[in-house]
Amino acid sequence: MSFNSVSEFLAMGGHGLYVWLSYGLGAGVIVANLILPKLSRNRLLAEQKRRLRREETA
Amino acid sequence: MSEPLLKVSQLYCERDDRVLFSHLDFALSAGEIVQIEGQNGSGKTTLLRILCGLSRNYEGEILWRGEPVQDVREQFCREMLYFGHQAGVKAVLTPEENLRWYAALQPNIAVADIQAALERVGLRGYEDVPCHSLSAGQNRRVSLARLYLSRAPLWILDEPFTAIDKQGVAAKEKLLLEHARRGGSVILTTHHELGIEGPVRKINLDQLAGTSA
Amino acid sequence: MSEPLLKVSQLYCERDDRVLFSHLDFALSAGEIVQIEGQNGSGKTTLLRILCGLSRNYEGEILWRGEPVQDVREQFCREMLYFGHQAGVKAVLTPEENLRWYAALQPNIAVADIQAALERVGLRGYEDVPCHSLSAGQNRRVSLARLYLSRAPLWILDEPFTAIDKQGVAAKEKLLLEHARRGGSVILTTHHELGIEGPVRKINLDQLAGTSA
Amino acid sequence: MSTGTNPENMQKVSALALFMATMRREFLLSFRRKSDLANPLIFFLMVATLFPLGVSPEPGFLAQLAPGVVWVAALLATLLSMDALFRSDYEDGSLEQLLLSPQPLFVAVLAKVSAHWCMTGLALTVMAPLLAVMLFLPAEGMPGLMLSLLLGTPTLSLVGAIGAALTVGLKKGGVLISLLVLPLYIPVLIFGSSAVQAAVTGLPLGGYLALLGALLALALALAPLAIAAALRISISS
Amino acid sequence: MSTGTNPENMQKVSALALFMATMRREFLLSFRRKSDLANPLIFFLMVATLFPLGVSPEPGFLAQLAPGVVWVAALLATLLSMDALFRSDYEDGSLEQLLLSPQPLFVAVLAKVSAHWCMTGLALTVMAPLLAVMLFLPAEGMPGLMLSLLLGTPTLSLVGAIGAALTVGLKKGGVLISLLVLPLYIPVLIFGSSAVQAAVTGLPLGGYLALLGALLALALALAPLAIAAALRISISS
Amino acid sequence: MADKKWLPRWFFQLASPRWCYQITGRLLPWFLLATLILLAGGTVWSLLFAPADYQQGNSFRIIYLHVPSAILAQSAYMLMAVAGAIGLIWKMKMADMVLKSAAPIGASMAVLALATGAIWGKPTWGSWWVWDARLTSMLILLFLYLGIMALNSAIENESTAAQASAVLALVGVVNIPIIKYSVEWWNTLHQPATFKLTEKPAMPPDMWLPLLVMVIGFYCFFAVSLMQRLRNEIIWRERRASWVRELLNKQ
Ligand code: HEM
Ligand SMILES: Nc1ncnc2c1ncn2[C@@H]1O[C@H](COP(=O)(O)OP(=O)(O)OP(=O)(O)O)[C@@H](O)[C@H]1O
Ligand SMILES: Nc1ncnc2c1ncn2[C@@H]1O[C@H](COP(=O)(O)OP(=O)(O)OP(=O)(O)O)[C@@H](O)[C@H]1O
Ligand SMILES: [Mg+2]
Ligand SMILES: [Mg+2]
Repeated sequence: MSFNSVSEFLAMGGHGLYVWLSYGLGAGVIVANLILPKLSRNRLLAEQKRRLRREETA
Repeated sequence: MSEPLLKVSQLYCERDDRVLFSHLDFALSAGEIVQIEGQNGSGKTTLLRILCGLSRNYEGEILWRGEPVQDVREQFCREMLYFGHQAGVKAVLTPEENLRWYAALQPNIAVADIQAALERVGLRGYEDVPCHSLSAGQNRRVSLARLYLSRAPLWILDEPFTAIDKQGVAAKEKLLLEHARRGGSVILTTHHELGIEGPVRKINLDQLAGTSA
Repeated sequence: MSEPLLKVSQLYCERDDRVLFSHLDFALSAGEIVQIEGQNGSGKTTLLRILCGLSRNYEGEILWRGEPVQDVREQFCREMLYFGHQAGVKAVLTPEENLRWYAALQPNIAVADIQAALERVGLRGYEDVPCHSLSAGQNRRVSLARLYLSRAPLWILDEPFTAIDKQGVAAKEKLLLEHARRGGSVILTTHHELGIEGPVRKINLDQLAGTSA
Repeated sequence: MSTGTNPENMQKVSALALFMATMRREFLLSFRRKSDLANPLIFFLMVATLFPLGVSPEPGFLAQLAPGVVWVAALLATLLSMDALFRSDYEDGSLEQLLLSPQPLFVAVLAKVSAHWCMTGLALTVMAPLLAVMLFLPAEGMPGLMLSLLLGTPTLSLVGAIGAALTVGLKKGGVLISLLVLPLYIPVLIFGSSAVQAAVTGLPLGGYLALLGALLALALALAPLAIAAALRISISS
Repeated sequence: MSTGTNPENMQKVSALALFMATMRREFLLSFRRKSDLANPLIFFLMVATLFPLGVSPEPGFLAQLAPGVVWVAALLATLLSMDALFRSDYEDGSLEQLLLSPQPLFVAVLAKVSAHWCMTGLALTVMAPLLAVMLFLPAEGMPGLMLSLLLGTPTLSLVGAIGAALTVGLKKGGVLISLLVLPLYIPVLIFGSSAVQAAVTGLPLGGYLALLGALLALALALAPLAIAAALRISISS
Repeated sequence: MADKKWLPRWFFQLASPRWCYQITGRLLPWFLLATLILLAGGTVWSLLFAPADYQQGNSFRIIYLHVPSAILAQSAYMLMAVAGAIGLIWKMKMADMVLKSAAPIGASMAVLALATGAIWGKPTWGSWWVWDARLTSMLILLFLYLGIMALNSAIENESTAAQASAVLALVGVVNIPIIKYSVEWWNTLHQPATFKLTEKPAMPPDMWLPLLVMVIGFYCFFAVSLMQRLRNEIIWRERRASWVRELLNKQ
């Protein structure tokens, strides 16, 4: 463990802003890349199911 | 001439989830004229673009003199003339300059015939006028002059008579008939009632549209 | 209705030193259909563009309801519909969006009628398809839908039937006739034999071409 | 047919409707192909990257260049996108319909130019800080940069549209338009980059901004009429 | 019909004829409207005038800028003219006819690009000394400038044509093409401006010129094929 | 088909979207699990346990994001080029889909590399951006990505779009070494190496081990995201096929 306290951990030796900004960005990019395909999959499936139903009735 | 020039089997094409045609089969022999019929949007242009090799958006097989057309591409291009919705005429060039370039594209066209061809489409006196100063119909005529130059056996014509006046249409119909008599063959679309008496066969796309399933 | 809607006197136009027409006189009353005839390049499009005010390359006088047309420009534009060689259809917009903008241009068109107009030109089901995915004829139909929306008494139509299939042409001819019956009037060019029985008058430009001297 | 009760008023209403409809159409046209929207911005960014590559990557030197380069880049990005403003309308015949409308032409024209500005000038202004950082513009210059772009780019769009209207009937107007328009852009460029330089050195920049504002007012008053007249001339040939 | 005596040879002759005919047509098209011919040059000139106006009129400073600015201007002038290369052929249907010709497509493509280069790159090279004087480039830099432009601009035309071919089917390709092509232009820009800088400072510039030549050889070998493939793809949709 | 004998069987199975859909469906959960474990573990390790750099202090921890994203941005482009070549030569639909799906992930990695680099630059170099060779070539790589994505979205027809992007990706990949080389030379010529990136220092293992974990984690993440997008693309393109219909009906 390189840190002795939570506040020290958050401060990152004065570089807290930079480190946390980077990790925040990294987390954002990764989560977005995992969530967005999932969302578009749901949308796609719903759309296609609707289309199938429409074609069955037509 | 037992083998047909062009043979299409099980051609299928869809666009935007709508089947334009499926199970389309036909053969075209020398001396035949085939008119593709159908309502607006039934897929006539799409079919012609597939046949001449501009579009690859299809399934099925197209044979040229018995061989798959993609294998004999160059040979096919040499023996085919395509006339599309757009005339392929450069507005700042004169009719003659336009045709000269076209002659360079098709090696078996003789440059010496250009004058005669322009005269036959009624553009005598306009050889030196840039095409942007010609009317809509005259522009189409520049491109139609290619029919008088061509020695290709197969003509694929997409609404060749658009914007052409009555005398012009009659002359072109006669030309098609002559071409067929000489052993050439023609595939064309037109919304106009053909005045040709002879070997015209019709293919109607409206009946070939599959269900969209 | 003693006064003609449109009165043209001593119209003269030349292009590139060639006289297209001279001493052209005619009057158009309510309920009349006038077909401008002529060979390719005889000056039909040029005449229509002069009449609707797009071109000022002429000599002579054009009166709208008895007044020089340039003095009553706005009034004239309000009561006139022009359909040119190009359809005025944006390729990335859907038919409906195209017509909506057109409705904004012409204040006396009701947006509510657009759906019905599209249905009448046979584009039902294509309201949401961008126009670049429509065929040549379907694109023309989008623009023709304006005829069903318009309340203008004067229609100026330059080859409105280009690329339209047979049923479509028949429907449009009926529409022209109806428009004339309601007291509207039409000036049109077409190389196609009009199937309208009624008040069609023909003006042939080939006879009006002056000597090129 | 529908002359209404108060024709004067009716007309204003329908002109407003035309303005809104035209704006809406232009935005639709751009949003349909999302890439169109991003492209002027990316171009802006790339012109700015060419300079360090072509000239020198040294921060001190670049900082001196920055105000001028950002402004030249904005100017070129606007200029490049200008040619398309009326051309597609001309080619598909919509422009004829616009000219034959009974509505005042300058309203539709103003709407088209406004939409164009929102999608280039405004967007460029929002992007400018990124560029400024890449070119090491001192932080003090930032407000001057943003303000001058905000006031200057609408003038660029308006003036550019005159050139676009004059060349619309010609094929390959793309380069001719720059020829016509660039000389008119020069005052904007000079005041704009001077404003940024003044901001960097801590001088007052109110004067330059006032000048840019005056140019904008003048352009707003005159350009729509000039554009409308130019369009009529180009078409009636 | 005319299979001739030696088909192999015949083919070569007719391909050469196509090359010449296409060159001739392109020149005709440009000369018909004389303004087209002058436009890239005037644009080139104007970008170079914007700099003294936007950045600083000081000779010493400008001399430092000059190599980079001349190269950036040449690059942008080429880029601007690129979009028109295939577009008008696409719109009037000539491109379809070209694709349906039995002749090898890359020959016609090479002819078009060569004609384009003669009317932009070559012309820019000839104009460059004027620009160099306007930007106070030291006289020692001149041969480097001319040679590097002569070797570099053909590569720009060839690579730009790939972008033009990829975007030809799209409306408003104008800005997209810069996005596609600019990153690929960067090596040419770097070597080109470095060559000029080397010439100014009296360093040997053979290395840079060799590199530019190598890039040109690579582009000449690969680009025509890529352009031909891209054209077929763009049309076949 | 005779000329394709030398290719292994799985290569042709790859060509079948259905087979791909099924196999990715089976692989996806495992890769997701690996991603979560590796990234979570790696993050904790790198933030809490890895030692601070004696020069840069704790800002050094940014390396654990910066380097994996930079590596991934480059690998993704290579993958796209390979897929583009396969798609153009063998007309394989799956390759087209891989190309299209990889582009946004690669672009976002390039953005992340640039952003973390810029953030890191501020404390170390005192400036957000420096025209250094590595940085510049990463920026150009981002432009290449954006170009491919813009081209892909500008062409409506799917197969045209795929082929056009493939050509562009290949042209780009020919240029990448040239760009890298030219940019490196340019920089060393103009600017003395004031801000040279620290060439791989002899890091102690407790510094580079977490980095290794993160890199592997990023690759797994890339695989997961790619497979997700790929599956969407497969369903969209095969929406008319009967197996997709059954699949939709089952759910
Ligand atoms: C926007 C700014 C930056 C960008 C675009 C950038 C880009 C890159 C790239 C492309 C790599 C190569 C990854 C690989 O393939 O191994 C890399 C590695 C690296 N970067 Fe950065 N970088 C930036 C800023 C920084 C800063 C500010 C530092 C620290 C002072 C830094 C330190 C490193 C280190 C230590 C490596 C690993 C070296 C190696 O593995 O070869 N970078 N960076
Ligand atoms: N922009 C122009 N500049 C100069 N002359 C022109 C121009 N446009 C047309 N012309 C000439 O004017 C004449 C009439 O052209 P117009 O387009 O009016 O003919 P049209 O009757 O509509 O023919 P079509 O039936 O082919 O449409 C033509 O002979 C043409 O040469
Ligand atoms: N680029 C395209 N993308 C998607 N769909 C298209 C495209 N072009 C045409 N279509 C669709 O394909 C169908 C057939 O179009 P096509 O142009 O072949 O019709 P056509 O029979 O030639 O009609 P017309 O008589 O109007 O010329 C149309 O319904 C149209 O909606
Ligand atoms: Mg058609
Ligand atoms: Mg006409």
